Amino acid sequence: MDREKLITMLHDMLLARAFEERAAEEYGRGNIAGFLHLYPGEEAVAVGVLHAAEPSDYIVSTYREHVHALVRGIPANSVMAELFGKKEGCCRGMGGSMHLFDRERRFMGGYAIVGETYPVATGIGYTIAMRDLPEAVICFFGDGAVNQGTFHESLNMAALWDLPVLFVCENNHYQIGTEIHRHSAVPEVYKRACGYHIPARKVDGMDVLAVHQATQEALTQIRNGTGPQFIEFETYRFRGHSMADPGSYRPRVEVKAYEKEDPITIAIAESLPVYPSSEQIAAAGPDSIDQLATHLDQAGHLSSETLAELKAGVAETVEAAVRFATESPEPSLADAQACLDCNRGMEVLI
Amino acid sequence: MDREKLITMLHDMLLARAFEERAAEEYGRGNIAGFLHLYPGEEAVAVGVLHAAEPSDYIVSTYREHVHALVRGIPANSVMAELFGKKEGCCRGMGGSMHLFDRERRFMGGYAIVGETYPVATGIGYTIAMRDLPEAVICFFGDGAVNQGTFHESLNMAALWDLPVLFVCENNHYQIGTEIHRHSAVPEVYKRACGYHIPARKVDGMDVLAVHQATQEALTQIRNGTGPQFIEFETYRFRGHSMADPGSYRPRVEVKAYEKEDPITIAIAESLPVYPSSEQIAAAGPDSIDQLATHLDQAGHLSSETLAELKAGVAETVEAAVRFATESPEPSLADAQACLDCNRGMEVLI
Amino acid sequence: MSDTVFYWQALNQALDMELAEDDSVFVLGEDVGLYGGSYRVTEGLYAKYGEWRLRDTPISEGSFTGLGVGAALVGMRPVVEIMTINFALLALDSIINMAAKVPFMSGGQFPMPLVIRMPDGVAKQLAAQHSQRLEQTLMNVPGLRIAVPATPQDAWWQLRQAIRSDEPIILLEHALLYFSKGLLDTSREAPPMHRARVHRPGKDLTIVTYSRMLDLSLRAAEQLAEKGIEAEVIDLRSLRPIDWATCATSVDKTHRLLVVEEDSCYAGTGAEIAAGLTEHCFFNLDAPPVRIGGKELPIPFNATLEAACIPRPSDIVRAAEILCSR
Amino acid sequence: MSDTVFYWQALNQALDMELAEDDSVFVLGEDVGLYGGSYRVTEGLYAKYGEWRLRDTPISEGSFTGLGVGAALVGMRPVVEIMTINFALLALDSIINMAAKVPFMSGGQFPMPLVIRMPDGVAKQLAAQHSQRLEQTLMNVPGLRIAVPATPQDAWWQLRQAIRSDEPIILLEHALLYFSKGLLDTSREAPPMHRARVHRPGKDLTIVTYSRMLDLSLRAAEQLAEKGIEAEVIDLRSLRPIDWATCATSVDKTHRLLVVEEDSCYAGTGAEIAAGLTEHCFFNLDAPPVRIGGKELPIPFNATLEAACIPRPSDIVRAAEILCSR
Ligand SMILES: Cc1ncc(C[n+]2csc(CCOP(=O)(O)OP(=O)(O)O)c2C)c(N)n1
Ligand SMILES: Cc1ncc(C[n+]2csc(CCOP(=O)(O)OP(=O)(O)O)c2C)c(N)n1
Ligand SMILES: [Mg+2]
Ligand SMILES: [Mg+2]
Repeated sequence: MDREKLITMLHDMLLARAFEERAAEEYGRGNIAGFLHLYPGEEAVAVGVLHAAEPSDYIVSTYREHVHALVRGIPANSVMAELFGKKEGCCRGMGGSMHLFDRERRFMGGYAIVGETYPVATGIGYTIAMRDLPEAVICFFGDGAVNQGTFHESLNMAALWDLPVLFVCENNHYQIGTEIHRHSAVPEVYKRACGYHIPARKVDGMDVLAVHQATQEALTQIRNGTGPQFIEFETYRFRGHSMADPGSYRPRVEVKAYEKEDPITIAIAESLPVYPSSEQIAAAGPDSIDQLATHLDQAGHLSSETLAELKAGVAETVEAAVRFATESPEPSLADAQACLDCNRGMEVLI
Repeated sequence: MDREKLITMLHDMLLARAFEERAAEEYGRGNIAGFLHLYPGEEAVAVGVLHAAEPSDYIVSTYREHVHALVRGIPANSVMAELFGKKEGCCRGMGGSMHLFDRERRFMGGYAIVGETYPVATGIGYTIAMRDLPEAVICFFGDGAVNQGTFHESLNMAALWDLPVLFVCENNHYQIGTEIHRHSAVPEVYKRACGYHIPARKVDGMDVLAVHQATQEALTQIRNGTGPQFIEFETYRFRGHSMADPGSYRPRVEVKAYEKEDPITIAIAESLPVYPSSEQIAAAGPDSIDQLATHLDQAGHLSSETLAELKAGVAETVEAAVRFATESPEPSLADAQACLDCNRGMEVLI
Repeated sequence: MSDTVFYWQALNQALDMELAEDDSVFVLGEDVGLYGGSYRVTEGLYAKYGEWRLRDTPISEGSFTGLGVGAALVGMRPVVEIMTINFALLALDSIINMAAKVPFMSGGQFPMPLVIRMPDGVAKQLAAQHSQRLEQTLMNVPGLRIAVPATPQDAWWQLRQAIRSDEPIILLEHALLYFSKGLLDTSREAPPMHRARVHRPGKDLTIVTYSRMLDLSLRAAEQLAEKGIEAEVIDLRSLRPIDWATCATSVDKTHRLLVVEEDSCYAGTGAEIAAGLTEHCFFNLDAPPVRIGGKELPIPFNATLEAACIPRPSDIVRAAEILCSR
Repeated sequence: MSDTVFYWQALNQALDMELAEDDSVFVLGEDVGLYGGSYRVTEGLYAKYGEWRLRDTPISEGSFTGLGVGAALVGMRPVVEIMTINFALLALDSIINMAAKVPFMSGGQFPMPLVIRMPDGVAKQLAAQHSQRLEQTLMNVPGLRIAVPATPQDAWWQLRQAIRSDEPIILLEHALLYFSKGLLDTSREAPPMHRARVHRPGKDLTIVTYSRMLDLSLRAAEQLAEKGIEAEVIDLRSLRPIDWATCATSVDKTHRLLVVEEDSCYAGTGAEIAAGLTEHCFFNLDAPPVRIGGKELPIPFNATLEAACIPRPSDIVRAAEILCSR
């Protein structure tokens, strides 16, 4: 991978982290309300996956999608304004944090009912296959979402009709407060694709390069017309499930371990065929941003000045986004009505 | 297996066939209306499975459940009367063909919305496990039902909590007019249990002895407390999906092949690891009743007189059932109200 | 131009025309392809348009309806057939929380040219689980439109309008209407999809109804005419929105309202019709609006009880007579 | 005996008592166990009763609700918590086509001692997909009971009654009520579960409401009193059945009816209330019943718009003034 792309990926990870931490602050200040699900810890997945996608591909995401939106290119201004519920938000303040959409960038929405992303992605995939186009759909979901019936129904259809869908599981080990061993009979998520003959693998979701490469490989397969692919990325969220969640169900040692950088032990954990034990977790778990920065540094790609510049740059972007969101006007009831009526074209229908 | 049990099983298969054929006639006469899903061709499954169950086990079935009900011991009279919608039917004429229930025999109902049997069975299994009882639940469903989301959700829970549920797929290759290769990405149904680590196997559903043995083995495992089991029985329905279905989507040769007795070729087909090809189907396919009769005959268990007696006996049973159903009174609106109000115990609730 | 056809044939022709005219139209559902649809609505279309445009699905109502939502997002015009409305209970998240809300939540970026067709109502001894209506469930959802064609002509018009519209539209086709016959004139111009139709003029009371209950109401009106009571019979044709103007004009004239619905009255469709028209016409009403509907019971399997659980023409006649005597 | 507690605490105590008294009671749902429930309703119970009686489930609403049905069939008394009513869209087959119908379809062989609890309503900026109500959907189903406690006392009473009943009962707990406070007197005897309660007597108009709208209606009534209008405020407490007698007695006295609901009016709960009371009280009404409810929009995320989309006390005051001037 060329240096520029690597730096861009690092930039996006830094932006993601800065954006989310600031969103948390703004939530504390009362500028953002409602459910706010943040992404720190999982940046390598969004960045690695989305940088492997083409602009013509489609993205379907969940309620934890700010970073997917940002990395896909929706300006921080319009994402932050949406979080503030403002008129210049990407959904004019109607959708909010859990429902970011961007038609132009083929960002097909954040869906807040767990399990909705599967059929939406499958429907887009159906269209692509029917039209015989070279595009693909990327469908995000969590480890908890895997137990929803739509997972099963949609994966069966996607496989049955060879649809170009990449199913991406962000396995952060938790369904809110319920750890994966307590919600899934088969906690190795990727193995659950076996019921549909969908090629599946598990990849270290803390290593952005591994994420990127696995995604590229899967998308290449998909564009060859061989049907859906499935990747499980093992990752971790550093914060609670949402701003309302103190996360007290997680052992302190587990959280600490994931927060600490340790590329050797992650490599060990990575090579395990099954989900790591709590001891292994405790011994492992890097912050993926530090990991990429180290990689770039060691390869001679990144000077500490560049890193400082990047950090300053994203801080400014986020600051500007908050300013923009603050200054953006509120939408009116008439705006709301116009959004609902966006699909009223036909004169015959009143 | 002792002779008596074998003869009982043959009796039940003959009764099943005679009962269903007569139901079809009564439908033609207008004495039965609504959806009527018949079982000819699949008798070996119901008989083999249910004769392996204890009276204390629970049975959960679908809309194609007359034979399950009969074999479980609900008198032909009260099943036929229910098909006629009469007051002396097992559900007082409120349920009809698709909704047979019998509390005493732990026959927990026929459910007509595809996929409902899984959670019901799982809930009963949950109770048994919680109470640490030696009982098991037998959950019936078809090959088409496997694609419903509840399959996935319920099997996950059953496996996660080691519930004593035997999942029994009656794979007759069709979801109404849609052949299994056109509805399932993995047409070997038993393989779909892999997503839950549930032990699963495929068994010849035309061979009642094989069905019986497999069920016994699975129930023994379950009673050892090792959690759910899954068996796919490959079988075939000789008639259309329901009385409204001419079944014209099936190749004539396929139907013919299944109707013809040929125990050697079935043995060949049986040993194949995957679903047989149409040629193999065309060459195979015995009628399971003839097969059992032949077995009994060859083993010296069954004289042709006994067989004739059995046939005469079931004919009489069915004739009597129709008489009973015909003469049974109609339920009244007050009866209907009483059924709805069966659960109104508490004075505080009006 | 004008022909007597079955209701299912009218739907079949409408689908055929739209499939031919616009290659973004496709149909999906259980047995809509090779089998030709359980009520023959898609007969012959699989052979003509192939499996991608007439897609047989697994039994996965939640997801294949959601698949329709996804396809509509990228500009397709999916026509989802849910085999019967009873199975739509499994697809309500896709309908209510996706199809109806995405255009709004996306800030107006994504229209939703999705049609969902399904038979509803009480047919013949299908028992409680297969005798669902759910009309009022869908009515309460902002963002949806609901059409309830009662005749082959309306079926043809409204299905075509629905497919051409960019809104999510539910078409409720009563299971017992598929094999009813009526005139189909393909040259006539369609009225607006939601316009109610006065099927029979009258001056003594207004009967507001829809779907299969139209036929029963018309039969009751004839019997009433013999008794000297002239009922005006209105077919709503659409449950969301309701054409209040047409209904209110009639009630203001007749001063009496009888609502006939098949479902149980309590919190049913008729509740909105009665409450809405009371708001519009209160001071012109001579008596409280009356609702005739199904009994407050799950539908029994037994034929006699089943019939007793939904309105019969005689029930309508009796209610109208009492209403007119007040 | 009498204590000021949060609504969630009242529910928590009720569950605790029932779990202690009857070992066939168990609770299941997402994060009801170790986590203690998203609204703290099950706090502390997991430690006390263990994982089989406080069962954390996967995200599988359709099936874990159906699991409750299966368990109830064999005599257990499951209390299913659906994290919010929005997810109940995935469980409606289990609720409507199983829980409500099995006792009937089985010819009365199988009672259904099942409780399904869930928060509903519009909370604070949860956006369209998380601001569902669905009350009218459930109201239309024969075989179900629906309780809508508005106070800690009612929450305590009605949850205990529901658990002890052999009928399938839905408890709708408004998301914004969990952290509201009120008196809980555990020694008082419970009224029948469906009995409506006159919270404030009045003579000029009757306000019929329920759940969180009770509080707003009472505030509006105080403002109206300052203007010389005495509103009688009735909390329905139960949506199926509705206690018509209590409501009709009031309307017959005041001659005016204002219905306040949170959901959009069209085909909502208020439609039945208005239509039903018009049937009961038509000749005593001086003006058409008025419904105040949510706007005909999915709920917008923006806080100001969200507030504008559901009734505020000022909306109630204004509507009452107009109604009383007619
Ligand atoms: C159908 C449904 N049930 C429950 C919820 C509440 N809920 C929101 S997120 C969540 C956990 C999802 O876990 P996972 O899929 O692992 O994603 P993560 O939040 O960990 O990224 C739950 C239970 C929901 N939104 N939708
Ligand atoms: C949820 C749902 N969808 C559709 C139907 C209509 N339907 C009834 S039986 C059936 C086919 C079921 O096939 P399978 O599970 O293989 O069972 P079989 O009838 O072959 O025994 C269908 C689609 C239904 N009853 N429920
Ligand atoms: Mg997770
Ligand atoms: Mg089958």
